[in-house]
Amino acid sequence: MTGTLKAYAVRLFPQVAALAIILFMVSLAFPGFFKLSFQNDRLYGSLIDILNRGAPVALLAIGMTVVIATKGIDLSVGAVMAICGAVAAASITAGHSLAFTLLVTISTGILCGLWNGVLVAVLDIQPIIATLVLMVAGRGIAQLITEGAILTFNHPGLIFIGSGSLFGLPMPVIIWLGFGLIVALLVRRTALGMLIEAVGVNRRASRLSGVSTGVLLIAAYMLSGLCAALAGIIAAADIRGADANNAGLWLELDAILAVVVGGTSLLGGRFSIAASLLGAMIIQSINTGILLSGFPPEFNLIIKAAIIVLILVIQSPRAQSAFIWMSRARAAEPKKEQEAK
Amino acid sequence: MQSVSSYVLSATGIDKIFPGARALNGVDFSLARGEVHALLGENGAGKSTLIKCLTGAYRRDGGRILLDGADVDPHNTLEAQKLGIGTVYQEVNLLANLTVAENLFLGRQPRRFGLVDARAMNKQARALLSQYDLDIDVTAELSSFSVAVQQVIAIARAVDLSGKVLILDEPTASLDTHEVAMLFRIVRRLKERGLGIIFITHFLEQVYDISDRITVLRNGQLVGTRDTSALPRRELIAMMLGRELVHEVSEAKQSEAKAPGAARFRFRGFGRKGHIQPFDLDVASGEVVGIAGLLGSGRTETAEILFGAERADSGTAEVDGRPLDLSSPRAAIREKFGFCPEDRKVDGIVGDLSVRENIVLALQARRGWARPISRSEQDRLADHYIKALDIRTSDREKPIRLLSGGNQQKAILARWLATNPEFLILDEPTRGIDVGAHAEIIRLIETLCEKGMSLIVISSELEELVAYSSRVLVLRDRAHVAELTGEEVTTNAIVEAIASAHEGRPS
Amino acid sequence: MNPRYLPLTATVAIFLIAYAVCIAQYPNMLSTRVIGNLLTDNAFLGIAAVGMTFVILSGGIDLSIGAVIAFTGVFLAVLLQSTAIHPLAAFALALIITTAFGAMMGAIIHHLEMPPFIVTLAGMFLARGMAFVLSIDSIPIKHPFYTSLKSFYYVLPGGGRLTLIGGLMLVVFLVGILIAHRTRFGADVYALGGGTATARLMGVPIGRTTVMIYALSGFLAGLSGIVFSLYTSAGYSLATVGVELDAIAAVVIGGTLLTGGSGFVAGTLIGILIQGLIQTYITFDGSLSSWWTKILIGLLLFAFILLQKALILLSDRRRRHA
Amino acid sequence: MTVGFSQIGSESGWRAAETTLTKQQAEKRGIDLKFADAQQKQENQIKALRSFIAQGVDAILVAPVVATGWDEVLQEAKDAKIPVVLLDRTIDAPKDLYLTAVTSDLVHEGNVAGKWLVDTVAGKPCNVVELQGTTGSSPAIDRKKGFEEALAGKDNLKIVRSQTGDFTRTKGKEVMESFLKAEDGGKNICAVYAHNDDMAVGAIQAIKEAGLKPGTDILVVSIDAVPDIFQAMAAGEANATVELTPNMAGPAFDALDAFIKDGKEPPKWIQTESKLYTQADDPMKVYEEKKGLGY
Ligand SMILES: Nc1ncnc2c1ncn2[C@@H]1O[C@H](COP(=O)(O)OP(=O)(O)OP(=O)(O)O)[C@@H](O)[C@H]1O
Ligand SMILES: Nc1ncnc2c1ncn2[C@@H]1O[C@H](COP(=O)(O)OP(=O)(O)OP(=O)(O)O)[C@@H](O)[C@H]1O
Ligand SMILES: [Mg+2]
Ligand SMILES: [Mg+2]
Repeated sequence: MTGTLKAYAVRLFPQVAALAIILFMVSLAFPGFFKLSFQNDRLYGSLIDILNRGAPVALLAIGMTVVIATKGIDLSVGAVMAICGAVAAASITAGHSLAFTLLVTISTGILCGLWNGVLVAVLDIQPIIATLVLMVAGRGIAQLITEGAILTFNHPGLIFIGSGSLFGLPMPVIIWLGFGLIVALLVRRTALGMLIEAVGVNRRASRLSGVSTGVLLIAAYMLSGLCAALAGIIAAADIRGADANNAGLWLELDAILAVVVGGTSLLGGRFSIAASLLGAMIIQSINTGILLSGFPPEFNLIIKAAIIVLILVIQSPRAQSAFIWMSRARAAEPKKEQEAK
Repeated sequence: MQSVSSYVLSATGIDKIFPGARALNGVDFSLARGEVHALLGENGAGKSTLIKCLTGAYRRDGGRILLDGADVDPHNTLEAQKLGIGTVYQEVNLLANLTVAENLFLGRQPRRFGLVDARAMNKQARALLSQYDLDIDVTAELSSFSVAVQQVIAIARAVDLSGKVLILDEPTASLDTHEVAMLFRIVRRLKERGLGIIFITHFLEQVYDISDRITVLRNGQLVGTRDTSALPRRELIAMMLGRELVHEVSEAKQSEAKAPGAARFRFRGFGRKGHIQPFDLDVASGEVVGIAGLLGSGRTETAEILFGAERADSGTAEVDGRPLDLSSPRAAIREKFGFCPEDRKVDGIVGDLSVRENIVLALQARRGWARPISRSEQDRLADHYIKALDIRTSDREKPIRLLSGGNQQKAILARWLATNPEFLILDEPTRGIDVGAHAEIIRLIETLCEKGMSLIVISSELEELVAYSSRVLVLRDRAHVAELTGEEVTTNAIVEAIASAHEGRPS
Repeated sequence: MNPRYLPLTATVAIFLIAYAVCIAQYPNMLSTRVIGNLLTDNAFLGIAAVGMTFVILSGGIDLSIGAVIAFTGVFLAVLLQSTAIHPLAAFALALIITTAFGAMMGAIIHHLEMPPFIVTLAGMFLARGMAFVLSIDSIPIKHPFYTSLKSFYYVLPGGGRLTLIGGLMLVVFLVGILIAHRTRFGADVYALGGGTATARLMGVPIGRTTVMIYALSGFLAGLSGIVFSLYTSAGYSLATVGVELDAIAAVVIGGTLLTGGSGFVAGTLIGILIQGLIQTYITFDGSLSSWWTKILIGLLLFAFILLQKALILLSDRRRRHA
Repeated sequence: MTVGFSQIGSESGWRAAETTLTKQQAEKRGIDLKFADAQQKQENQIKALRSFIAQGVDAILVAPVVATGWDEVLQEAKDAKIPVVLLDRTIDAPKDLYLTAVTSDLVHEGNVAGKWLVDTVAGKPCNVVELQGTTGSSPAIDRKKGFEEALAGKDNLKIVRSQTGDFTRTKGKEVMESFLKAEDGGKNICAVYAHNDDMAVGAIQAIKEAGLKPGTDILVVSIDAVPDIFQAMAAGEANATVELTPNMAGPAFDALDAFIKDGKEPPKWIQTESKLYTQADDPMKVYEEKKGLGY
C-alpha cells in the first residue's frame, strides 16, 4: 500500500511542483493571493476562484484523459458543452423539472459521445477528423436551439449548480472533485484502466487478447461526452443562461493542454486522472494569475505561452534525465574527492 | 592468435547500463576480415544490445571500438552506415509505408539534376533483388509483402550498405530453408570479398553451417570466443546456458503413438474468400496438429480464421457436437480458445504495459472489466510464469517492450497459458527463442497435450513439428492440400508433400 | 493501378462528382469567375496547407500556422507603415523570422522530445501574442508596390481572374509535390511518418529532418501570411483564427493519414478545393442561417469522409477478389 | 430585387438580432435576401462577396468584420456595377467604393457611457474597472478610446484595472471576480464599464456573489442595450446602457431603394442614434419591446 502511495507521489511530483511554483509566482505579483475568508456560506478567495473557474476544464480533462489514453482525441467537447448548455436552458425554460432537465442534458452529452465513438470505433475514422465534424456542426446545433441568442433562465435549482455552495465550497468544485474521484476509482478499482491503456498502446494486440476494443473506445468517447455535458451545465448555470455562441469556445485546447501538462502522452497508453486534474488547475492558475497581475491584455497570450513552455520543458524526458544525471554527478563528486585522497 | 591489425572491427570492455538492468558488462569482441562470427547466447543475454552499441543505435556507457585499427565512435546509425557497417536489426525491419525501392535506397537515392531519379532507383532495386531471386514489384508498398520477403529486402539493403562489416541479428528467424540457403550463398560471397560478418541466431545448425568463430554471451558477460570447428555442440550449449541441456529436440519421436481419441473440435468447410479456401479439420483432445507450408501458403491465415481474428464466411465449427461461436477473438476466447500470434510486435505485445499486465491481459479481458484480478493474484500469476517460462526481466513491472525479443515471445505465451485454454493455436511459437527455452517450450507443448488440451502449432521448423505432432496439415497457395497422420509424419514426408503440391501447381 | 493512389483517386472523383452536382443546381458555378475565385480566395490556405501536409506526413501536427499568418500580416503592415523599407525586403525579413520560428519549434520537439501538438499550441499562443504586442489595430497597407502586385492578373475568358496569389499557390503545390516525391528530404519525411524508431535505425537524420519540416511549415505559413496581406492589403492580429483546423481538414480530406507516412501533397489541393466548393455552394444557396451553415459544413465534411472511406473499401475488396 | 448580405457570424445575441431584423426588413420589402454567414472570418466574407458578384445580385450588404482589406473586392463589385452598403462598421477604403455606410459611431458610444459616468459621480473620487471586448476588435478599441476621452481631465475618475472579457458573460464574470479580489474585495471599485452588456451581466453576478450590491455599491455602465440589461436595470442592478440599434438594414434598404429606383445618391454615412438608457427610462417597457427581436 505504501508502495503504491509512493508511486503516486513520484507520478504526481512534477505537476504538484509546477502548480506550487506558479502559485508562488502569482502571489509575488499579487500579495493577497492566499487570503481566504468565509463569506455567503462559503470559502471565498482567489484560490477558491481557481478551483471554481477551473471546473469546466477539469471536467473536460477527465473525459479527455481517457480518450487520449485510447490514442484518440476529442475536439468536440467545447461544442458539446454548448449543445448541453442550450438543451438544459431550453428544457428548464420550457417548464420541465430539474431532474428531467439534468437527465435530458446528460443523455444529450452521452449521445454526442456515442456519435464520436461510433465514428472512431466502427467507421474507423481518424479521431481528430471524426470529432472535428461535431466540433463544427455542434455549435451550429447549439445555436439552432437558442436561435443565436443567450437563453436565460432563473430556475433556482439549476442556478444552484453553477453558483451555489455545499460544505463551504462552490458547487462546481464539488462536482468536478466528486466526479473526478468517481471516475478515477472506476478505472483503477476495476480493470477498465488497464484495458483502456492496452487499447491505446496496441489496439490490434488487445483485440486479439479478447479485449472488446470497440466497446471500450465508444465508452471512452461517451464518458467524454458526459463530462462535456456536466461542464456545459455548470457553464450555463454559472451565468444563468446558455450562450451557444461562446460556451466552451476553444476549451478543447485547454482540456488537451491540461492532459498533456498532466503528463499523459498523446500517443495513448498510461494515464492518470489525478495528474490531468492537476494540469487543469495549473492552467487555471495561469489564467487567474494573469487576470490578477494587472498586465494589459495584449500580453495574456505571450505570458501563457511562456509559462506553458517552461512547464513542459521541465517535464520533458530530456530535461528529467539531465536532472537525474546532474544529481547523480553531484552524488558522485564527493566520492571522486575521496578517491583523490 | 591473429594480429590486431587483421581485425576489421574490435571492441573492448563494452558496458551498457539500462535503468534497472546491466545489459553488457565489459564485453570484448573482435571480428576478422573475411570471417563469419556467430554471436550466441540465451534470450536477453545482450546480443542485440551489443550490436546496437557497435552501430551507435545505443550510446555505450564504456569501452572502445576500433574499426580498421582506428578508434571510431558512431553517434547514430547513419554514421555507422557511412563507416561501412550495414545492419539488419532484430524486429525493427523496414518502413512499411515506403515502397520496396525507397526502403532499399533511403538516404542514398540516385539523383539527377538534384532530384531523386525514381526510374533509376527502381531499376537498381530490381537488379539488387534479383540477386536474391526475388522478382517483385519494387514500387509497391513494403507492407504488401510477407514478413519473409521483407526480411530478404532488409538483408539486401544491409548487404548493399556494408563496405566492411555486415551485422545480421536473427535474419533467418522468418525464413524457410530455401531462403536461408540463398542467404548463406550471399554471405559466403561477401566473406570472400573480405567483409567481416556478425551473425546472431538461435539455430545451431546454421551456426555450424556458416560460422568460423563463435562468441558466447551470458547475462551481459563474455563467456568466451572459440573457433567453430573446435567447439562441439554440447559444449557450445553448456557455454550458453551455463549448464547441460537435458534433452535437445530431436526427430526421435516418443512414439507411444498416442492414438488420438475422438475428434473434439470439428471444422467443416471453414474458410474465407480471398484469405483461405474452405477446409475440414478435426482435433481431438490431447492432440497436437501441426501445420506446415511454405511462406505465404496461408498458415497464419488458417490460424486467424480459427480464432475469429478474421471472420469465416463459410463453414461450421463445433465442439463436442455443440456449435462454436468464433465470430471474433473475444467470442473465441469465451469458447476457451487461445492464439499466440506470429508477429509479436504488431499482434502480440502491448509495449508500454508491464510484463505483469501483458501476462494477465487475456485472462482479465475474459473475466470482463468489472471483475478485476486482484493485484496480489496478478503478481502471483506473473511471478509464476516468469519462473515457469524463465522470462528474463529485471522485474515484473518492466515495460515489455524493453525485454529482449525472445523473452517477449515467452511472455505472450504466458498470457495464453494463464487463460487455461482448451484449444490453443501457436503460430511460430519458437521463433527467436534460444536453445534452452526452445526445449522447454517443446516440453511444455507435450505437457499441455497430456493435460488434454488441443493444440494447433504452426512452425517452419519441421523437426520440431514432427516431434510433437500427431498429424500435420500441409498448405499451399492458401488451400489445405495434404494431411499426414501417424507414421507418415516425418520431415521427409512433409517436404515431399510440399514439393509435390508445388509441382502440381498450375502455372 | 497502384493501391497507393487509391485515396487520391477517390478524392479527385468525389470532388468532380460534387462539382457536377453543384453545377446541376446552379449553372453559374461553372463560370471562370467561380473557378478563379476558388483559387484566389483559398491561396493563403492552400500554401499553408502544403506545409501542414509535410508536417502531418511526418506524423506531427502544426497548430501555429493561423497565428503565424496573422503575425506575418501585422509585422509587414507595421514595418511598411513605420519604415521606408521596400516590401520585398520586408517579405524576406518576415520569411526569415517565420522560418526560424518553425525551426525553433522543430528543435524543441526533437531535442526535448515533446509532442508536436503541445509545442505548436504554445507556438500558436506566442505568435498570436506577438501580433497583439506589435499592434492590436488593423493596419492598412497602402504601399504602391502592393497595388501593382494586385493589378497583376490574367483575365480568363468569361471574366474570371487568375491572380498572382492564385498562381503562386499552384506553384507552391508543384514545388511541394516535387519536394515530397523527388528529393531525399521528402523520402525522409515519409520515413519519419512510418516510425521514428525504425527511421532512426535506418539512418534517417531524425533531428535535422524534424527541424527542417517545421521550418518548412513556418516558411510556408510566412509565405501564406504575405499572400494574406496581399489579399486584404492589411495586417490584423485577429485574422485567420482557426485556419490550422481548416488546413488539417484539407490535408485529411485530401487522403493523408494523420498518423503520418501516407498521403500526397496533390491530395491537399483537392481537399482545399472541396472546402472552397462547400463554401461557394452555401453562398450560392444563400438561405441558410448562421447555425445551419455550421451544421451543413459539418455534415458535408462527414459525407466526404464517409464517401472516401466507402470508395476505398469498395475498390480494396474488388482487388482482393480479382 | 436580390440582395446579398454578408454577416460576420453569430457571436452574440446582438448579432443574432441584427440578422433577424435584416431578414424581417427584407421580407417586408419583398427583397430576395441571400444570406451568407462568415463564421467570424474576413476571408469568408470576401469569398461571399465574390460569390455574390459571380451570381449577379442587385446589391450587397456587408457587416465588415474588420476595417481593412476591402478595396480589391469592392472594386470588383463596382466594376460589376453592384452597389454595396456597409452595416454597423465603417471601413478603411476610398469612399467611392461603396454606396453608403449605416453605422453607429463606436467612439461616440464609449463617449456617451463615459459622460454618463462623469456626470453621475459628480466630482467624487471614483475608481473604474473596465471590461474590454475581444483584444484587437474594433468595438473594443473604439469604445475604450471614446470612454477614455470622456474621462480625460477628470482627475477624480481613474481606470484602475482593464482586462479583456472577450465580449462574453462567462469571461466577464471571471474577470470581474478577479478584479474584486485584486481591489480589496471590491471596496476600491466604484464603477465598472463593460464594452458590451453581456459582460456587464456577468460582472453583475460576480458582484452579487461577492456580497456587494451592483448598481449601488458599484455602478454598472455598458453598451448595446440588449434586453437582459434592461431587466437588470429594472432590478436596480445596472445603471446605464448605450443603445446600438440592430436595425441597420432598414435605413440601408431605404437608401438602396432610392438609389436604384431614382438614382438618388445617399449620404456617405447614415449614422444611427447612440441613445442612452438609464434606470429612469422604464426599463421593463423597453425590455418587453426588445424581447421578441431575436436577441
Ligand atoms: N531499452 C532498454 N531498457 C531497459 N532494458 C533493456 C533495454 N533494452 C534491452 N534491455 C534489457 O537488456 C537485456 C539484453 O537484451 P538484448 O535485447 O540485448 O538480448 P538478446 O541477447 O538480443 O536476446 P534475444 O535472443 O531474445 O533477442 C535484456 O534483459 C533486456 O531486458
Ligand atoms: N513470396 C511472397 N511474395 C509476395 N507476397 C507474399 C509472399 N509470401 C507471402 N506473401 C503474402 O503474405 C501473406 C502471408 O500469408 P500467411 O501469413 O497466411 O502465410 P504463412 O504461410 O503464414 O507465411 P508466414 O510463415 O510468412 O507467416 C499472404 O497474404 C501472401 O499474399
Ligand atoms: Mg536480440
Ligand atoms: Mg505465418
